[in-house]
Amino acid sequence: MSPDEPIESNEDDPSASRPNGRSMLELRFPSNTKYLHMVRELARRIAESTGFEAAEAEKIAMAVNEATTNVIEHAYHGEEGREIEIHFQPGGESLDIQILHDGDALEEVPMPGFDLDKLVAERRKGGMGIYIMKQVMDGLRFGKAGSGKSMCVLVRYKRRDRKGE
Amino acid sequence: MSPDEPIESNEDDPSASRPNGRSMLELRFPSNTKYLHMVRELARRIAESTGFEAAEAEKIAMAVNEATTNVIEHAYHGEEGREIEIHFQPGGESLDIQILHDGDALEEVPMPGFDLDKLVAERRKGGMGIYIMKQVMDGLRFGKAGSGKSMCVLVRYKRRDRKGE
Amino acid sequence: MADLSMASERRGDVVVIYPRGFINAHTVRQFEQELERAMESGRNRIVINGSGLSYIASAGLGAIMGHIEDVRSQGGDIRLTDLNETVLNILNVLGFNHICRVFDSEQEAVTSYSEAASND
Amino acid sequence: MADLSMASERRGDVVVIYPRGFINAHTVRQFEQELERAMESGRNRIVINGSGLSYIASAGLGAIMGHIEDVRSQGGDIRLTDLNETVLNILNVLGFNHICRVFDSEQEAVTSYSEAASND
Ligand SMILES: Nc1ncnc2c1ncn2[C@@H]1O[C@H](COP(=O)(O)OP(=O)(O)O)[C@@H](O)[C@H]1O
Ligand SMILES: Nc1ncnc2c1ncn2[C@@H]1O[C@H](COP(=O)(O)OP(=O)(O)O)[C@@H](O)[C@H]1O
Repeated sequence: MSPDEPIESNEDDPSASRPNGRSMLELRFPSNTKYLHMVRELARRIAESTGFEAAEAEKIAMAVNEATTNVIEHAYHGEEGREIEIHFQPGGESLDIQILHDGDALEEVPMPGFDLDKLVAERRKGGMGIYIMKQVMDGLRFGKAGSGKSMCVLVRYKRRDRKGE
Repeated sequence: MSPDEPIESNEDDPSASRPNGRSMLELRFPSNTKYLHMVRELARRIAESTGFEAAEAEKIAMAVNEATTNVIEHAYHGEEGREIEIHFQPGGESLDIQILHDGDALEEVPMPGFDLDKLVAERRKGGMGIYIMKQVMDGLRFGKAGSGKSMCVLVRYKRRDRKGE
Repeated sequence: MADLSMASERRGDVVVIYPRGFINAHTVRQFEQELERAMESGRNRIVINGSGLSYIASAGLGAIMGHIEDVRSQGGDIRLTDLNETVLNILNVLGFNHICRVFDSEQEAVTSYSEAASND
Repeated sequence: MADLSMASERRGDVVVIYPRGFINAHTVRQFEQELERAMESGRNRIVINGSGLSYIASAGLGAIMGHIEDVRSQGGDIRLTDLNETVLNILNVLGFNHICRVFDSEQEAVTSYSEAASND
């Protein structure tokens, strides 16, 4: 952190992270696409409340929406009523978001190459979600949480927007 | 339930309630008024997603906002970073909302009388929250949850709006 | 990010306050300060134009309630105009329209003060 | 409650589709059906007017992507207009503007079809 770009400490909320690392901003909901909009709006507002500009918060919301859609469609194969948890961990320098589920897991970030023309030529209706997450977030990771659940972790730093991306 | 006013079952989401009675639509967040707006909007969207008209959902959101404000201001005396949980239990006939906390508890619904002129004459800046909750919800209850936490329970029936209030 | 921003303008001896955003327990101090600023500068004829107000919680109505007797004792009032459905809703639930006069346009709200200016 | 509603209008041989709300994995079938309806009735010159569109997720762009080659092979296209910042944002992130032409007004989007009508 460079000293000439101080983090505005009044934008942090350390109370939203607990000593044991568990987040205190958590949403639990059943796998159903009807909740996607609610989740997106919640993510947007949490990003705003924890110090991101409106345009940045929109991008974070966009990534959370894509990640949650993947959990419903790929991890749970569209099955409704399965459990999804989202933990938001706002810190001084970043907002970390974990999306947890008990469905099929991804071990690592897939799709190294992204070729929109190829997707179009193949008449594909998808294949953009992971790329979007990578583009708009600073970190994307798949793995297992301590609880044994599978998770997708999204990280966004606060300083990025100060530098003009 | 009268047979001529069937509940539209496609508006229900039984998956949001679990057999053990725990809700699968839950939000956990730290006591801080900066999250009130987010909570209100979430409540509004959940009410809409679970089958309430926009105007009804606004009223439910209004009640949740008042109840959550009371938890922050009275149960936690404005102390920040304490834990608040909201459980939404959408059912076929109602939406039940529990607001849980570890602060000072109310055992029963206070304030039998409501006299706005008196509040004005006394230059009071409050005293309306509980009355609002009673007016816009079908049920209001204070008590202890199984977990030992204190709670405020708000209930709103779906049929009410069909009759024109 | 701007949960609430406040602006105000003078229309003769009436001050019109324009809250933009929402008024709840988080933002109410800002709203109350704007009311207090008007009162301290001797402007007790207040109109709140709610065209930019998405909603007001009881905390916000409390700010009006806590000051309305004082402005009235100075020959002023707090009057409301341009309220959306959500705001009208909470006023109705509380019967707040018995406390505060509500108008359909800023023009009406502002001129309502000159109509009854005899006891000023 | 209305997450997405669809309307469409004919402007000569161009069909303009007006999605109102948001397009995500929950609502995308409605949007896709409107595209398919236009195509099935032989209207392959499609304009999507996004003035009522709050946002579109990758699922919604997928519906465009999945059909654009087919309408093009029929001498048509899918062109976009009146997009808000949020929608432009996701297009930029993906480079979707290389795939789809984006206009500032419906008029421009509609007339763009007659300009290049020679190969129709
Ligand atoms: N949470 C997940 N669990 C399992 N597989 C996943 C998950 N997320 C993504 N995938 C796999 O990665 C692929 C690429 O995902 P994405 O880029 O979002 O495109 P799309 O979801 O539109 O196919 C998916 O098709 C799926 O096979
Ligand atoms: N969750 C709560 N815990 C403890 N006391 C409460 C709680 N909610 C309300 N109260 C008490 O009930 C009173 C009335 O509440 P309310 O009608 O919401 O008005 P206000 O909060 O503006 O005072 C409060 O002043 C407080 O003393």
